[in-house]
Amino acid sequence: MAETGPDQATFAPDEMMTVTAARGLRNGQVCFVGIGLPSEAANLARLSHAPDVVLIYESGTIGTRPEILPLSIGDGELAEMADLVVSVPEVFSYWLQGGRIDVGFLSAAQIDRYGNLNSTVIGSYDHPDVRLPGAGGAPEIASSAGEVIVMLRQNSRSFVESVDFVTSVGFGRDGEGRIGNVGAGPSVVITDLGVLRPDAVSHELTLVAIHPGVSVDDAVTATGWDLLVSDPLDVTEPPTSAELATLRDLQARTREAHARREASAIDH
Amino acid sequence: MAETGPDQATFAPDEMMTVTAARGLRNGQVCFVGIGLPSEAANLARLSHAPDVVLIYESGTIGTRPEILPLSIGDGELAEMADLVVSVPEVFSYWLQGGRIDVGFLSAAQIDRYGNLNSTVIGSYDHPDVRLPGAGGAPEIASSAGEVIVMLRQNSRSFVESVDFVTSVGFGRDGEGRIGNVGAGPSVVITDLGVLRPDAVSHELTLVAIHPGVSVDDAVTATGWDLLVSDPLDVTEPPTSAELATLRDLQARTREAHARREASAIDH
Amino acid sequence: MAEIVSLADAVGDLVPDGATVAMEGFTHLIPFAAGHEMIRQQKKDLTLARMTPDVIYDQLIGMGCARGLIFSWGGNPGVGSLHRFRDAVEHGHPRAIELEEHSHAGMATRYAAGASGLPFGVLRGYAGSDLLAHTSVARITCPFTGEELAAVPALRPDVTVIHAQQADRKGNVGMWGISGVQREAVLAARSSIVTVEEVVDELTATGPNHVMLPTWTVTAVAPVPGGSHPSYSMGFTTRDNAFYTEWDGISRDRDTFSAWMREFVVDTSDHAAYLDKISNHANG
Amino acid sequence: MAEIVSLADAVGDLVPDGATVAMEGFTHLIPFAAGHEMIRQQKKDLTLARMTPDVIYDQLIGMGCARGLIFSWGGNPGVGSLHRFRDAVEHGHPRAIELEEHSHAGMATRYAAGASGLPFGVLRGYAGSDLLAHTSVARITCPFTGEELAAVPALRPDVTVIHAQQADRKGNVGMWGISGVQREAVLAARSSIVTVEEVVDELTATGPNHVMLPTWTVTAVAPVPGGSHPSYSMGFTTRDNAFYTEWDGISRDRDTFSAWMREFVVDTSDHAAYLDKISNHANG
Repeated sequence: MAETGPDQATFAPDEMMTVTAARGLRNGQVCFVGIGLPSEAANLARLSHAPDVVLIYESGTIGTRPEILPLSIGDGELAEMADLVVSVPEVFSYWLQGGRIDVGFLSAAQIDRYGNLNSTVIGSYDHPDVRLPGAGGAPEIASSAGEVIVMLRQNSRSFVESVDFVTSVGFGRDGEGRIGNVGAGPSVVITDLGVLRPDAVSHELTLVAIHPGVSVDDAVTATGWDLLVSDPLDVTEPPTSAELATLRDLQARTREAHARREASAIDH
Repeated sequence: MAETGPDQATFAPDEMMTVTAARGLRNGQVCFVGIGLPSEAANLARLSHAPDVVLIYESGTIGTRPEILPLSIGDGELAEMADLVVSVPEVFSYWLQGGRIDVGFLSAAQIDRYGNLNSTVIGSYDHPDVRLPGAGGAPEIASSAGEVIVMLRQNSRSFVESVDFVTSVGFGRDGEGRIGNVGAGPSVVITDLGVLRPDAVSHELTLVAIHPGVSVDDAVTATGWDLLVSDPLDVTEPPTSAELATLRDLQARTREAHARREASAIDH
Repeated sequence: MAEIVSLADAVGDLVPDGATVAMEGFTHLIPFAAGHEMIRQQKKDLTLARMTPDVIYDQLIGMGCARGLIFSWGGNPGVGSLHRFRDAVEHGHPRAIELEEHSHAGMATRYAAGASGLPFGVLRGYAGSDLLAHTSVARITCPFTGEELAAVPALRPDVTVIHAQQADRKGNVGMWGISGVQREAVLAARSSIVTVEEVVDELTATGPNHVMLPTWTVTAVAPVPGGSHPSYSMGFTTRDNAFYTEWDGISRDRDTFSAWMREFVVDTSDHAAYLDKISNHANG
Repeated sequence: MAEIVSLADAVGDLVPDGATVAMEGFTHLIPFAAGHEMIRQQKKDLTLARMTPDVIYDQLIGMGCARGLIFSWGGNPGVGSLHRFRDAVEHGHPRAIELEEHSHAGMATRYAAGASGLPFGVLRGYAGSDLLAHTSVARITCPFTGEELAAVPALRPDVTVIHAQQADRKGNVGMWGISGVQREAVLAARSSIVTVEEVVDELTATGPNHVMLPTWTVTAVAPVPGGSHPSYSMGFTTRDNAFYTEWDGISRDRDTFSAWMREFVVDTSDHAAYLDKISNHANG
C-alpha cells in the first residue's frame, strides 16, 4: 500500500496493476479480453478515458459494454450489452485471425524473460505436478492480436527462468520465435510491482517502471531470472482519485449484482 | 401433346418433364434446387406427394416454402418463407459440402453420355462462340449431393457426343471420373422426351422410359451419340389431372404475383 | 469508425482506377447506385469481383470500366444472357476482359479465407471439372487422411461495396434477408463502402437473418434510398423484374445500350435523378 | 426428423459405452441434465469432447465415465481449478484419462471442419507453442504464398449433446444468446440430443443471435426444464454462480465429491428431482 495524497485513498498493488493496464488502452482500440484482471482493466478503461474502446470476449460477444464485471466469459450480461454476438468459431476466424484485434490481454501462471506464457502444466506435460486449465484462446491471441498486454502478479513462482510449457508464444524460448505469427507479440507486461517491456532488439523483458512504494530490489527478488532494469527507471503515476473511484464503484456494483443473482438463480 | 383421358387436359412436353422430375423426389428428402425447371419440379413435389420435402436454394434459404415460384434465386419470398436463412459461404460449407443434401437438381446447356454437364462455353474457353453464364453452384452440387437429378430438353444441340467444357462432372469424360467427389453423381436425366439412367457398370446414360406420344426414334434422333435404349422400355405415366391442376395453378399464381409486383416495383 | 459521406465522395475517394472492386449482394441488395456512380466518374481498369455479375457488371463492362472479372455465374437471373458481358468475352467489345472464373463454392471460400486472414481456403470441389485448368485452384492433400481437396487463394478486394437497409449515425450497418457473401466480402477487403436505404438513430432488426457490421469494420457509409434498384432491399423496395426483362432488349444492341446508359446514368446527376427518370419511363 | 423423447431414453439409445461424446455450451446452455443422466446410467469409457470441460466434465470424470478428454480449457470459470479433472490427470484417480488438448481456435476449427464435411481445417495457430508436440496438429503449406499454417483434423463426435431454449413439436430447435460452438458440434456429429427448456407450437426469437437447427439435423429432442443448471438458459434461468463457487469445496475431496454425486445425481430419479434437492439445499 502507498499513501498518495490527500484526495486519494491508499490503494492496493492489484489496483495499481489494473489502473496501469487500463491506461495502456487507447480510445477506439479493439481489444480481445479475458476474464479476471484483464476484464477489469479493459472495462475500467472503457468507463474512464476510452469510452469507445471495443471489447470482444471469446464467447463471441463483440462490442460489449457490461455494467458489471462478468464472472464467466459467457455471462448473459455480455450478450445482452453487445453490438453483436457471433459463434465461437467465427470470433476466432473472422475477428481474431482476421486481424481485427488491436490489443489482446493475457495472463498466465508462468512467464519467462522472453514473454512466453505457461497456462498448461507445472512440471512435465505427461506427469504434471499441477495441471493448469490449459490454453483456451491464448495461443491465437498471442499469435494474431496486433500487440499483447500481459498482466500477472510478479513473484518467484510466476516469473521463472524457464517456463515448464510454452502455451502461448511471446518471443520464443530464444527470443527469436515469432515466425508463423503475424502480431507483434507482447508489448508490455504489467504486474503488481511495475512495468516491463521487451527490448527492441533482444526482446528480453526489461523493467521500465516500478509502482510507487515498490523498490527495484522488490522487483529483482520477485523475478526468477537476472532482471534487466532500465536506467533511468520510471515510477508509475499513482492511481488518481477518479480512477480509484471508478474501479471501486465497478467492483462494488459487480459484487452486489452477483450476490443478487445468486439469491435468485435457484428460484428461476 | 397427348390426350390422356377424359379428366385430363392435354399436356405439354415441358409439363410431362416437370411432373416426372417432381415424382422423383420422395417426401422428407433434402433437396438443393436451382431456378427454372428444377424449382418448378421441386415445388410441385412439395405441393403434391412430398409436403415435407426440404428445399434449399443457394441464396442460403433453407426449408423454404414459396407460395409462388421465385423468378430469381434470391427473391424475397424465399427468405420470408424459409425455416432459416444463412450466408452463401455457409450454405455451401455446412449444408452442401457437409453432406446434408439428398438430391441436387441440375440443368445445363450440354450433356454427354456420361452425364457430364456444360454451362460454361460453346466452342473453346478462350475464344468461345457462345459465352454461357458459367458454373454457379453446379460443380459442388454435382460433387457433394447424395444424388443428382438432371433436367434438360433433349435435342441435338444439348445432347452431344462430347461437351465443349465439363463444368460439372457426371461420371467423367471416360465414365470413370468421380474420384474426389463424395456423392453418387447423376441418378437420372429427365427430358421432354423421356427418362435416362446411367448404366450401373459403364455409367453410360440409357433411355429407360419415353413419355406418352414420344417414339424411340424421336429420342434417338435428338441425341448426339449412339443412344442406348433399354429393353423393355417403359412409358412414363402421363400427368394425373391432380398433378396438372397443381402445376398450372402454381404457374398461374406465379404469373399473377410477378405481374402485380412489377407494377409496384418502381413506386416503392 | 465509418464516416457518413455522399456516394460521390465515397466512390471518388475509395475507388481508384485499376482497383480490385467487389460489389456483392446475392440477387438481393445489389449496390446498383454505387456502380452507376463509378460509371459517372468514368472509372477505368477495374478488376471486378462478384459471384453473380448480374446487370450491374453488364453495365460496368459495357461502359469499358473493367479490365478483369472474377466471378462464378454471369447471367441475367430469370431472363438469360448478359449481352455486354458476352460481347466483351466473345468479341472484345468495348475491350477484352480477363476472366478469373470459379464455382460459387470456390468464390465463397475465397472470400471467407480473406475474412479469416488466411492465404487460402479449402473445399471439396472442382474435381473432374475443366475449371481446374482455367483458374486459380491448387490441389491440396489432407495431412491426416491423404484425401486430395481443392485449395483456392483468399480474395482480398481493395474495396468492397455493398448496399444495406440501415446504418445508425455512428456508422454501424444493419441488414436482413438474404445476405449472400456480403459480410465476408466486407471483412476481406482493405476498405469498404456501404450504401444504405436510411440512416437511423437505432438499428432495428425487422426480418429474418439479421446481420450487423460494426462501424469500425466499415470505411464509408452513404445514404442512397432505392440504391439497389433494379435489385431490391427487403422491407423497402421490391425487385423490378420488368426491368431485368427489359434489360435483355436494351443490352442486346451496342447503340441501344450506349444511348440508355447516357440517358439514365451518365446524364443523371445522381441516384435520385436516375430513379426519377426510371419512374417517369415506367409510367410514361 | 428429430423425435421428441425422454432424456433417459435419448441417453440410453444414443450414448453407447465407448462413444465419443461432445457436450457443448460455452458457459451458457451447458447440458448438465444430460451429463447427470449419463452418470445415472453408468456410462463407461466415453471420450468426452468439449472446449471448456467445466463442472459438467469434472463430474463425469470424477465418476469414472471418461476414458479420454478432447478439450482446450479445463477450469472452473471464475473460480479456479477443476479438482476431479486434476486428480485424474495428476494421480490417475479414479482412472487415468487420455488428453487430446488444443487451443480454443483449434477446437473451433476442428468442429467447423466436421460440420463442413472436410477432413481437416486450417488456422494460423500453434506456432511457437509446445502444444504442437503434444496434440493432433500438422503443418500445412499454402500452395499460393508458401506460408506455413496449422492443420487440425475434423472432429466428428458419435453424438453431440446440447441444451437449447426451445423446440417446436416437429423438433425444430431454437436458441439465442451466446451460442458457442453448438451448431457446428451438432452438424459435425453422427447423431445429436438436444435438451430444451420448453416445447412450443411456434419457435419465438426473443434474444440476440437467434440460432435455429431444423428438425432434420437433430436426432432426439428431450424437454428438460432447468436442464442447464448450474449453467443458465438466457430468458429462462440465471447462472448459479454460488454453485460454481461451492463446487470448489465439494470437488476438492474425493469422498465429499462421491457423497455429493450420490445424493444429488445417482440417487435422484431425474432432473426435476435434482433441481428439487438443489433448491431445498440452497434454501435450507
